[in-house]
Amino acid sequence: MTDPLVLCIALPLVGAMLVTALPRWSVRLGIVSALATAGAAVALTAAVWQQGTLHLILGGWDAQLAIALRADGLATALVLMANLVGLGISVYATGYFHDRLRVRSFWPLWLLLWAALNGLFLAGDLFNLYVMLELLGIAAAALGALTGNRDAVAANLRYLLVGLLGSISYLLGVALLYTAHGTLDLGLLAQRIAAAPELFAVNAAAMALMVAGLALKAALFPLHFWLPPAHANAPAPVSAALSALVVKAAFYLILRLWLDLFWPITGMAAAMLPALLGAVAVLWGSWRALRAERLKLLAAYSTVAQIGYLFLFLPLLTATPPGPARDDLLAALLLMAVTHGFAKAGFFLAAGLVQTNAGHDRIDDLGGTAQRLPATTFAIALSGSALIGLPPSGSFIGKWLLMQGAIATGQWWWVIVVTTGSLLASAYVFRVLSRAFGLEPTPLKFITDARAEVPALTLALISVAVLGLASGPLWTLLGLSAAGSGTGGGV
Amino acid sequence: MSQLTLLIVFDGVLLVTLLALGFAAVLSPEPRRAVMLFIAFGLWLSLVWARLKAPDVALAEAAIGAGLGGALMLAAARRAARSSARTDGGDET
Amino acid sequence: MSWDYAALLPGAIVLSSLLPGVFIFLVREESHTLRTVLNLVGAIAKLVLVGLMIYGVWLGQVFETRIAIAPGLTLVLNADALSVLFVTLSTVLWLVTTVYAIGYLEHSTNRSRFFGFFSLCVSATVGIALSGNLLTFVIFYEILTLATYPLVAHRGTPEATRGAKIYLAYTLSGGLLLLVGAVWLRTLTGPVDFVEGGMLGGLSPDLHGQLVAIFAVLLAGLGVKAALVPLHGWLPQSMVAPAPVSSLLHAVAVVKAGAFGIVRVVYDVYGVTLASQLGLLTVLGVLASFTIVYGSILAMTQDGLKKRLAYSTVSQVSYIALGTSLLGPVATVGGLVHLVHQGIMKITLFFCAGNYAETLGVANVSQMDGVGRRMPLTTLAFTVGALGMIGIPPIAGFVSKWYLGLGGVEAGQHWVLVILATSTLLNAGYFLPILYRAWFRPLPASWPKEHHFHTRFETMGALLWPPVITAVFCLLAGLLASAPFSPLEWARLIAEREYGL
Amino acid sequence: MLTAQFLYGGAGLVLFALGLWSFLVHEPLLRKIIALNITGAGVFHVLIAIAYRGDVAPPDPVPHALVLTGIVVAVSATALALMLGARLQDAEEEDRRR
Amino acid sequence: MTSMTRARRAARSAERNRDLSLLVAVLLALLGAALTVVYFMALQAGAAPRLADLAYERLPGTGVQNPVTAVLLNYRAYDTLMELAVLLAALLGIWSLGPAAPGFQRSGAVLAGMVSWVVPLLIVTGGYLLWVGGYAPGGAFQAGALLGAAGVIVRLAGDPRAGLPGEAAQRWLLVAGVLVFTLVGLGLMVFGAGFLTYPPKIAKWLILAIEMAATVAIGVALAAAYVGGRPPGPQARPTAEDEDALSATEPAAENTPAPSP
Repeated sequence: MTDPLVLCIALPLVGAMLVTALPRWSVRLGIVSALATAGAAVALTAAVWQQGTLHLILGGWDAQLAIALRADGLATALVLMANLVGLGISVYATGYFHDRLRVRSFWPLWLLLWAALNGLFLAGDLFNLYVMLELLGIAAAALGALTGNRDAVAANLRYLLVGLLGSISYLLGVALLYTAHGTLDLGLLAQRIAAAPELFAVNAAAMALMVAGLALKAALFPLHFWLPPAHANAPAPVSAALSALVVKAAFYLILRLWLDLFWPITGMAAAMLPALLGAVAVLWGSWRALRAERLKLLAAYSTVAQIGYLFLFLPLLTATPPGPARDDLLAALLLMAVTHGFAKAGFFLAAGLVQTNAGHDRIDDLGGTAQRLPATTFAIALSGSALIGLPPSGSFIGKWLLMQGAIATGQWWWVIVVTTGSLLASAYVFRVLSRAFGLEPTPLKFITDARAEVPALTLALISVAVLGLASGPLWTLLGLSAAGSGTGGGV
Repeated sequence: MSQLTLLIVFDGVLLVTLLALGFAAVLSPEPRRAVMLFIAFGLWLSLVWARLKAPDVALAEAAIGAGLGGALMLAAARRAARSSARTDGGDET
Repeated sequence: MSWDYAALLPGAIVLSSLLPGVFIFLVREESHTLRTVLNLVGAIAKLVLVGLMIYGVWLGQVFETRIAIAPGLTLVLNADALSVLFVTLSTVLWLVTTVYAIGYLEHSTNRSRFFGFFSLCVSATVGIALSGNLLTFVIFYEILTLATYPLVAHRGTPEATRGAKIYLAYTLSGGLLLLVGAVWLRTLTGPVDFVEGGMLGGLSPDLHGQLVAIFAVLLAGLGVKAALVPLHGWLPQSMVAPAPVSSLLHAVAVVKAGAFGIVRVVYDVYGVTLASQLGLLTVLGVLASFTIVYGSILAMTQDGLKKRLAYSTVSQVSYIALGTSLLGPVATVGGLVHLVHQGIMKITLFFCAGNYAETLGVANVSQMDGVGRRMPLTTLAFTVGALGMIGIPPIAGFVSKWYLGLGGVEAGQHWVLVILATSTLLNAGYFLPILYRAWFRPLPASWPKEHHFHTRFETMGALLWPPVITAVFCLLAGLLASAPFSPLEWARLIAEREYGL
Repeated sequence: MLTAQFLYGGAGLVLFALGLWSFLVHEPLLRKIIALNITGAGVFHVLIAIAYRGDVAPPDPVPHALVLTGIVVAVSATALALMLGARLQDAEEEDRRR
Repeated sequence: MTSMTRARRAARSAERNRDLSLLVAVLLALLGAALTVVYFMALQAGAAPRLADLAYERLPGTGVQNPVTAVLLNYRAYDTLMELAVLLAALLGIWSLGPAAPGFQRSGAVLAGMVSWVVPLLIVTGGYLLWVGGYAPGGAFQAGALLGAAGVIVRLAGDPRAGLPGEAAQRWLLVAGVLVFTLVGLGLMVFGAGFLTYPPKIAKWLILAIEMAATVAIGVALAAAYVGGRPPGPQARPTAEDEDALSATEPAAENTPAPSP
């Protein structure tokens, strides 16, 4: 009997141990582990698709005493995204790192990070989530500093400290909840919180501590200050993982707590604050991306903005009564998160190729890449259009449903934020692309590099074509009624 | 009654000392001193935890938190001191 | 989802250029023949498929491809009379333009990229034509923007980059407005399917205020591509693109997509009756009339031939909007038929302009003295197109203007005649001097930059025949206006259906 | 028992706030790390306090285990942060030498 | 003069900092007060026994008698597994930053003399703590910490490697904890018991095996963390200069002719 739920976490962990112990074999063992892990994620998705939410209590003890793993549609979709992106990053990394020492440092940390990601998405226990967060944060900071240059080390040191602060704040929230409710299991805790409205103050304080800590890790404006330097200075595959997956994991946790745990106590006012900060993040992040001098810095600021969009959904979810319309919003939120995962990973991988081949990533000096690096430029264009939210990308549908929800609930001001953000995003994406058609020879020779370009292109293509044209399965995976708020919509 | 009072005094002394050590560690600008105070804080903390019937944790805190963490910090403090001495020398020449 | 022939055909029409396009991206730069074969196979396959569809629609068959991209969001491609009109126009002109482009770009670089995006562009255009609901329309509308951007920027010069940027800034903003309007409308009504006669008629009058606002947003979005003044600024700037691209922008794809969108929104979303009740038609009519006059006046001031043609487009495309804004089937016929007529006339003119530039290096009106004697066939084609634009019978343009005028009278809007007359005078004012120079002024001593092709004609065959063919179309569309399957007859069919006659 | 829990837990909260304050206002890396450790110790202290169930009843072992885990996590993070700091110092010195 | 302005500027910024830190202090004091009130409410919520009673009730089936060990290695073994991974990740991060700095000068005779008896004592105590962890205070962490402490002392006494074996062996020792833990868990899953679900009969021995591996891994990891860098070995580059030159050119230097600066 093997359980994909466990394998998703155990396989990368074993892989990490093997590449640590056998550094000579790290690339081969690493790729095998990546394939095996992604396979487990696919198997998990298949299982959830067929059986619905999976639940596993480890150790065979009572639910409250032991740690539970849980895979519902939301978690599974993110696991699948993270593992496909992870596989792409792994393939890319085999061609990216050439220095032996760096190869040996990368693989074990990367597999540990991967294990932490899967563990975080699948965890059903508050303290276990804390451990996963720490593993994630430590592995991410170590990977980010891998280039060893001053900026990277400084940025990732700051990232590590900030992440630790966030975790501690989260842990205090957990301690308060355990004090008041006597359990750490997410499911049980949700019941007890719902059953104890008189403990509003305690629950609200715990929520504030936890969400604030996680918002720090999710880089919600104005707590985003650490992100751009950390993501921009990491090696490209690591930047991709950090921006596409790690930040997303923190957001996932906020969403999980918000929807599953604290739903009874979150009112409109509570939802409005993160949404307003998200709106500022959209505008500010996009603006800074537009002003960025380097391609990777641009991508990093774009992450700040894209995370902002996700927070806009909170007041809409609050204002929409359960039903097809709310299901649509939830699915759209997930779709935007997943699309951004693929698109940003593709973007960073392509940016890494530009940087490697051109010798720099200063946007103003990147004329002519469309001629010399056509596939890479195409990957940037594709993932860029997914970042803007142009059709047929997944984020187009996401934004469509977001705006629909905003108008339907009378919160039309988010429409202005979304449209302004999209315009700014087009500006920063096409600022890069308009250089690309220039006549300058950058880089000096024509380059195709399949092992590195295929992952970037594939990830970008998934964000555009697959998610945009066939996002229906997400609804099924989430176990939601196929909505179609009206006539003649559905199939 | 008097036993209870004694206990409360005992607890009070434990806690006040703990907090004082914490404040001192945080407020000390000199690295080596701060680390020493932090180690003292950690050891005292393990004492408090022993009082709270958590001997396992107390042992771990003494050995890992105060002991090894302190050792690591001391090494860092030493490094910082060395480096600042070097840069000061560099500035003067 | 039934996968029979009728459900596959519209999708297949879109794919018939999309798939070759994808392969063209992968073709090596030197493989000229392979690329040409792919291009032509796609273009001809599309033509055959469209022929099949016209035949089917004539027999009363219903063609509809539906793909659910998300629950409640469905991509619908279907063939009604209006979409057939536009799809046929773009398919025929695409074939001609492809031939022309192959000749035009004979020795330039990055052709695989060019033709790849070229194919994407026409795929998006037929997607727009076949869209069965507003969502589908928005999706293809945005894809069209993206696919044309690399074409405008193709040359990579600073001017090209700048022009492309301006183009993008306008069209993406327009696309965003369209998106907002579409989403807003959807929250009121559910999926916005295109229905002949409109689908908003049953809505409660309380919502009419919102409907007016939505119309304004949609019109602003569509007006950018349709180059309604004051949203036309991108059109002259994007003239830096290679000539086949200009043809595509002006006659086949972009501008047409905007005008077609306005037609769709007025007739098949709002319904012409509701639109008239809400006073939307008046707004549209005023805007269109202003654009017609303003564009013509600006065209007169341009010395650059392509710029002059560009402003002429600004003016002429608004005829379509003008026809749409007049309540009554005759005006509708005039507007719709102009969709086709303007396309074939303007593409002729752009092809000719491209020929002058490629063969003689002539780019300005002031350099055109005597080109008629040096390049008689090209100039003949140009003359047909220009006279058609002015509205001289029996060329296509006359038919459009005749029906627009009649429609104005029918709707009791006699001021339309004034607009038409003014515009005709202005058209004559900026086209006749060109013709005069071309035919009657003496040849200059030398041409600015003359190319000699190894051919017995005045220029390369692939450049010469496309404008000649389209000029013949212009004549035929006028002469055979009342034959079955002519653009006019088809427009009449659409008008009858829209007005439920 | 409740009094002891409250008293000790309250001390933990004071430590939490104290560490947080120091983390926010003090610039040197070592001080920030000490601050973080004290913040963490404050949270651990709360957990140990609620595990305490008076002199008679045995304490709740679950928070104890959580704290044990937390201590190891904290020392791991401390070690990595200190080494990153050392690397940064080296890099800065190198820059200055150039 | 410049030094004077610098001093003045420093003074002004110090003043501003003092104001700021005072403000932060006031805010955090408020936060602390609020948290204390909330904490008081949480204590009175009546969740009182929490998991304690249940944990003791199930203790006989765990294979150990020390309740904390039961939580760590049985009820919540998964947490402990991941925690070992955290420790490993931190160490790998440290290693990725470059080779260890050379050790300190050889210490005086006093320390050297101390090493000869303190280190064995620490190791023996560690073994003892590991063994008693099953039924009394102690266990893998405490034992591992003592091993680590032994390493620290050895390093202080002048051995740059802190008494650890060569890199290859060190790597195996480091991963031993997580590897044994995971493989035991997976093995149990394959044999039908479920991941990390010990059959009560052999629970004691499985836990002991895991604890032994974990002790070694923790001890080695802590000592290696104190060493502070990749152990010098045959594969590693010898000097710090090489490493820096390398990091400065990555990734630009890879397979492309670097353009002129």
